[in-house]
Amino acid sequence: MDFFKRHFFVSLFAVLGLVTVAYFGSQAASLQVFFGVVVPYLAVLIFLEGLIYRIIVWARSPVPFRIPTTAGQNKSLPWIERDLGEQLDNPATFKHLVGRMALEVLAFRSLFRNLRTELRKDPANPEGDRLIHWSYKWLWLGAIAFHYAFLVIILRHLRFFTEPVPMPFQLLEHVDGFFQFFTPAVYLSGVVLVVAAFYLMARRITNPNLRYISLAADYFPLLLILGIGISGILMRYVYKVDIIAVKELALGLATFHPVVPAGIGAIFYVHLFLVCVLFAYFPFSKLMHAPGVFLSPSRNMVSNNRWVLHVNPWNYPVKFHHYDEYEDRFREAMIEADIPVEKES
Amino acid sequence: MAENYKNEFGVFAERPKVEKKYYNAKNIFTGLAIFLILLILPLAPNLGKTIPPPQRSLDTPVIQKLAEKDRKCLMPTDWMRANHMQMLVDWRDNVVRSGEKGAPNGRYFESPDGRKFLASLTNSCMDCHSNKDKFCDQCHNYVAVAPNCWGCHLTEGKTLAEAK
Amino acid sequence: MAKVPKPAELLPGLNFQPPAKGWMDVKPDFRPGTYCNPASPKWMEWISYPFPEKRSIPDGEWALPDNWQEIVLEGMEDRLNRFRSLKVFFDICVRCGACADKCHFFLGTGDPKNMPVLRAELLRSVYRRYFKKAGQILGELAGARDLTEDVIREWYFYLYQCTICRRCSVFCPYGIDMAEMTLLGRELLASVGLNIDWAMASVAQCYDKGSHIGATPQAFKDMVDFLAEENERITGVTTTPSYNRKGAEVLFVMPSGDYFADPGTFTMMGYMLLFEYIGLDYTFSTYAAEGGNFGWFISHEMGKRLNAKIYHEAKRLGVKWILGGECGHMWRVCNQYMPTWWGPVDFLEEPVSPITGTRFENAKVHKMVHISEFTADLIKNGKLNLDPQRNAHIKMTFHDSCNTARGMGIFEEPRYVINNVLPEGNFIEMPPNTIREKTFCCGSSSGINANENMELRMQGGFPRANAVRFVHEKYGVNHLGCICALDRATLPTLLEYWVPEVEVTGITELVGNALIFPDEIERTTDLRDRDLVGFGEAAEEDAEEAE
Amino acid sequence: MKLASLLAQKKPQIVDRWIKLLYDSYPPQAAVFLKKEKDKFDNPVGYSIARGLDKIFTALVQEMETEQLLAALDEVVRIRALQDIPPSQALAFLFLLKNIVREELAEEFEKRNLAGELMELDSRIDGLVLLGFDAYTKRREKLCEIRINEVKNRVSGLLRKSGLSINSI
Repeated sequence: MDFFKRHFFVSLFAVLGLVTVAYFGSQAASLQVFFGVVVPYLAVLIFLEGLIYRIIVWARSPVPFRIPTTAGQNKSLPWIERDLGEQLDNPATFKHLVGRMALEVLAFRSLFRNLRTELRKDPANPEGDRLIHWSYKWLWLGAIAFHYAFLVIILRHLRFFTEPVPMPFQLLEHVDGFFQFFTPAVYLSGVVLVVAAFYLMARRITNPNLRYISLAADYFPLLLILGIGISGILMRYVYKVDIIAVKELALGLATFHPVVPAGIGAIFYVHLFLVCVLFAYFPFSKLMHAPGVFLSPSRNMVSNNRWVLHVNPWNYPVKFHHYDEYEDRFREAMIEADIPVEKES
Repeated sequence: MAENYKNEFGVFAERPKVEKKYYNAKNIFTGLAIFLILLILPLAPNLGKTIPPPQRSLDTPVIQKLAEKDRKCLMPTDWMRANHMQMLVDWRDNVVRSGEKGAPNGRYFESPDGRKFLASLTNSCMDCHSNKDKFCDQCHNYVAVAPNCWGCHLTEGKTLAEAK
Repeated sequence: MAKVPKPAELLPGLNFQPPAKGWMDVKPDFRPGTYCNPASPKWMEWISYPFPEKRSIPDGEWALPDNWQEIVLEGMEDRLNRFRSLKVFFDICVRCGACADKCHFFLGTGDPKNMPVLRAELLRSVYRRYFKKAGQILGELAGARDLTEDVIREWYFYLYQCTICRRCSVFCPYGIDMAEMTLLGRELLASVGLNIDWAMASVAQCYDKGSHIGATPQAFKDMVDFLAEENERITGVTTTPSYNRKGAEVLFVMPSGDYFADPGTFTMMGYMLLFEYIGLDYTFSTYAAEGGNFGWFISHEMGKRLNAKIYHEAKRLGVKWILGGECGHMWRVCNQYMPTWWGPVDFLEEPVSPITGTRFENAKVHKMVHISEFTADLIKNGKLNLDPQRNAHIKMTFHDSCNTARGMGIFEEPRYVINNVLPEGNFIEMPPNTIREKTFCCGSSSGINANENMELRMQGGFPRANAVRFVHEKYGVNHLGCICALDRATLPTLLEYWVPEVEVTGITELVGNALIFPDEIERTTDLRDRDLVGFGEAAEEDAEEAE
Repeated sequence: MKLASLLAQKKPQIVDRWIKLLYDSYPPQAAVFLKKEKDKFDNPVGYSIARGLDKIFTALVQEMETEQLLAALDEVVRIRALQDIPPSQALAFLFLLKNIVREELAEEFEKRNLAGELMELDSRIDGLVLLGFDAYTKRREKLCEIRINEVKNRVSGLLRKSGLSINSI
C-alpha cells in the first residue's frame, strides 16, 4: 500500500470504526450513560484542558523579533499615499493590526490572495496562449463556506443547550432554514458544510501534489466532520429521533444534571460520539490552527520596528570583530592609504 | 581569533537564557478568557438548575371521555414524537396539493391496527389534542421550532367549532 | 542488432508530478548543479563555528560528529523555546497547499519537496517524532520520522534551495513563514558543521575584514576612489569621498556588491554623484563597509555578529545618523532585527535630512534611512535638477526585491524615484501578480548565489525571468531595475540565460545619469559609457542630417 | 510539397499530441486521475515547452532559415539543458514527432502516395535532431560561460579599475 492509501484508509477506517462503536455501543441501554454523559463530559474536558495547555505551551516561548509579513507599502514619508488595503496589509498602528487580524480571521484575507499559474488558450490575443498568474478563489470559497457553515451549525445547536432559547439563536435558525423546500425545513448550513467538506476532501485526493503532502492527520478530521455532517443530516431528515428527549439530554449536560432519557435513536449516539471525538481530538491536531492564527508572529505584529523598539527577552551579547582589533591589524596599510586611524602607531 | 568564544552552537554552546514565564501573557490570556466566556455565556443562565422537560398534557374533554383502552393515538407514541411533522405534511400534500384522488386512501388514514381517521390536523388531531398550548406549544417552544401549521389552521376552540 | 533505447524510453521526468513513493522514502538526488558545496573548514575556524571538517558531497563524506542527533535535537528544543514562531508554525499548518505553487523553486524545478509546505514538513516530521506524543506512538502515520543521516542530508539539500523570500508567507492563511523555518533549520545544520561554502566564505571574510568580498581597507578605498575618478571622467564633477571621517553628519553603508561588482559599481557612482550634488556631509567606513549580511543567512547570531559593526562604527565616528544603500536582505535585517539586537540607540539622533529638513519619523528608533526614502524626499522637495532624457535609452521594469518587499514594505519610494528620472512611458510594470508583495525571487538569494549550483539557480529564477521576458517581448523593455545588491549580482546571470536582451541596473545609477550639475562637462554617455540618445555626437549628427 | 500543406492543416492536433506525449511518456509513477489536461501547463516551464514545440513545428513545416530553427529549438532545449541530463535524453522528444505525424496522418498516407515526402520529412526531423545537438551544446556552453562571467562580474569593478574589460580575459 502506498503512502497515500495508507494515510487515507487508516483515517477512513478509523472514522468508520468510531461510527460502529457508537452504533452498537448505544444499543445496550447500560452503555447509553457512557455515550450520552461520560464521553461528552470527557471530550469537553479534554478539549478545554488541551486547548489551554497548548496555548500555554505557545505562550512559554517569546517572540524575539518583530517579523510581520509586509504585504503593502510601509509607513514612511508622510506624502506617500497608502490606501486602506495597504494600511491593513502592512499595519503601522494597533488599530490597523486589529483590522488585519479581523480580515484574516473573519474573511481569510491571505487565502483570498491565492493565485494559480495557468496557460490560457487565447486565440483572440495576438500573442496566442498566455501564461498568467490568475486569481484563484475556489480554495478560499471552499474554506470560507466550510468554516462559516460550521459556525452557524454550532450556534444553531445551542437551541439544545439553552432554555428558553435566546432570540438570536432562534433568528439564526429561521434564516438558516429560510428555504422551506422540505419538512423539516432544510438548513442551508448543513448542506454547505457537507458540500464544502467534500470539495476540500476531493481536492486533497485528486490534486497529485496535495495528495502527496497529505497525511492521515489531514484526512481524519475531514472525514470525521463529514461523518458528523452526514449523521446529523440523516438524523434530521431520515432516521428521526425524539428531539424532546435529545434536548433533555443536552440540557442535562449543560446544567450539570445529566439525564439519559430512554428511546433516543442510535444515530443520535453516533452523531454525538463523532462530535465528542472531534472535540477531544482538536487540541492535538492541526485544528489548532484556529487559535494558532492569532499567535502567528508574521500576522499579529504591528509593522513599526523602525520607530517602536521591540525587545527580545533573551537578547545576549555576541562576539564581533571590534574596531580596535581591526585597526591593529590594518593600521599600517590604513595610514599609508590616508585613512584616519585612532592610534598613529 | 576567538578561541574562547562560546556561541549558540553545539556541545560547547552556552545557551541563551530564556526566562521561564508566559510571554505576551496579557494578550493571550485575555483572548483565552474571551473565548471561554463566549463559550459559557449562552449556558450560564441555566447552570446548576434542573430544567424539567415539558409535560404534555392529555387532559382534554375528548380524551377524558374515552375508555382507558381506547386512549391511544393513531400511531405509537414514540413514532409520533419523531415523525408527526412528516405525517402532517404528507397529509397536507395529499389533500391540498395532489387532491383527494392522489392519496391512496383518499382523505382517510389507516393506522397499523386498522382504525381509520380523517387525515386532518384540525378535525382529527386537534379533536383529541384540543389543548394546543399545553400539548403542541410546550414542546415546540422547548426545542425552538416554529411550525407553520398555525398559519392556516385556526387554533381557538370556539372558532374551531364554528369552522366545522 | 544492438539494443538501442527507443526515444520515448529516454524521456526523463518533466511532468511536474510527484513520485509514487511517499515523500519520506524519496531521497534527495545530489546531481551536480543542484546543490551548494559544503563550507571549507578554514572559514568555519575563522568565525569559530563547530566541527570544521573537509566535506565532500559527491563522495558522501559528511563528517557528522558522533552525537550529531543529540546536538540537532537539543538545538531544536532550544529554538522551540526561543522562537514562538517555530512552535506555532510547526503546529498549525493544515497542509492546504496554498503555498505550493507560489514558490519559485517549485515552479522552476517541479520537485515536490520544494513546495514550502513539504519543505517545512521535512523539519516538522522530526519535530513530531521527538517532541509530540502522537508522533512517538504512531510514527509515520502521524507524519513523524526518525532523524537519520538521510534526513539531515535532505535538510541540507532543500534548506539551501529556499531563498528565504517569504512569498509563501504572503499566501499562507496563517502567515506561516518558510523563511523563518529555513533560517532556524540552517542553524541546526550549522550546529553539526553543515554549512555551504559560498555563504560561509562571505561571512568569514566579512567578519574578518569588513566586507563579504574580503576587501582590505586600502583596497576598499582604492576602489571607491577609482569610481570617483570614473565619475569625474564622465561628468566632469569631482566627487570627493571620505573614509572613517569623524564628525561627519551621516555614515553611509552600502552592500559590498556596490563597489566591487558591475553593475553595482554604477549604482555606487550614482550614490556619490547624488551626495556631491546635494553637498551631503557623509563618510564611508572601511570597517563597516558591508551592509549586506550573509551571516543572517546562516543564523540569527551570526547575523548579529556581522551587523554589530554598523552601530559600533557610527558611535565611534560620532555621526548623527546612518544612511543605507540599495540592498535587499541588508534592509530586511535592518528593519526586522537591528533595533531589537542593539536596544535603544541613544548615541545617534533622529534622522533629519539636512537638505530638506524632513524628519524621518519612521526611523526615529532605528536611526537609519533607506536611500530610496532619502532620494524620494529630495525629489519631492524639488532639490534635484533632473533630466530624464538622459535615461531615454533605458526602458525599464522594476523588480521588487523579496526582502525589501515582504520584509519591509518599500514599494512606492523606488517607483517614485524611477518615474522622476525616466522619460514618461519608459517605465513599465511586469504583470501585477509577479510584482510588489507577490514578487518572484531572483532564485539565488540567501547565500546560494554560488557557482556550482548554477542549474538550480537558473531553474529557480525562471518564473522571474519569464515575467521579464513577457515585458521585454511585449513592450521592448531592456532594463530591469532593482534596489538589491544580490539582485544586481545574480539577475544579470539569470537574464543572460533566459532573456539576454535585458540588463540589470540599480535605481541610484539612473539618478546619477539624470542629475544636472551646474559645473558638469557635456554629457554624451551614461555612467556605463553608453551613448545617450539625443545627446553629444549622435545628436549633432541628427541635427546635421536634418539640415 | 503536398505533405507540408497537410501538416500545416493538422498542426494544432499534431503539436497538442506532441506536447501531451512529452508529458505522458514519463514513468507512470503518478497515476493522475481526474486531472485536467490544461493543468499540466500550469507552470512556467510547461508553458515554455509548449510554446517551444509549437515554434519548432512551425519552423519545420515552413521553409525557415537554420537560424530561426535553432532559435525555436533553443526554447525547449534551454530548459532541458538545465536538468543535467545527457543530450540523448534531452533531445529524445524530437524523434517522437515521426510517430505522431504517421499516426495523425495515417489515412492520408493510405489515400495518397506520400512515401517520398514522408521520407523527406523524416530526414528533416533527423536534421532537426542534429541541430538540436548544436542547440544543446550551446546551452551547456552558455551555462559554463555564465558561470565564468559571474565570477568575473564579482570582481568586475576591480578589472575595470585595472583597465581590463570583462571580455578581454
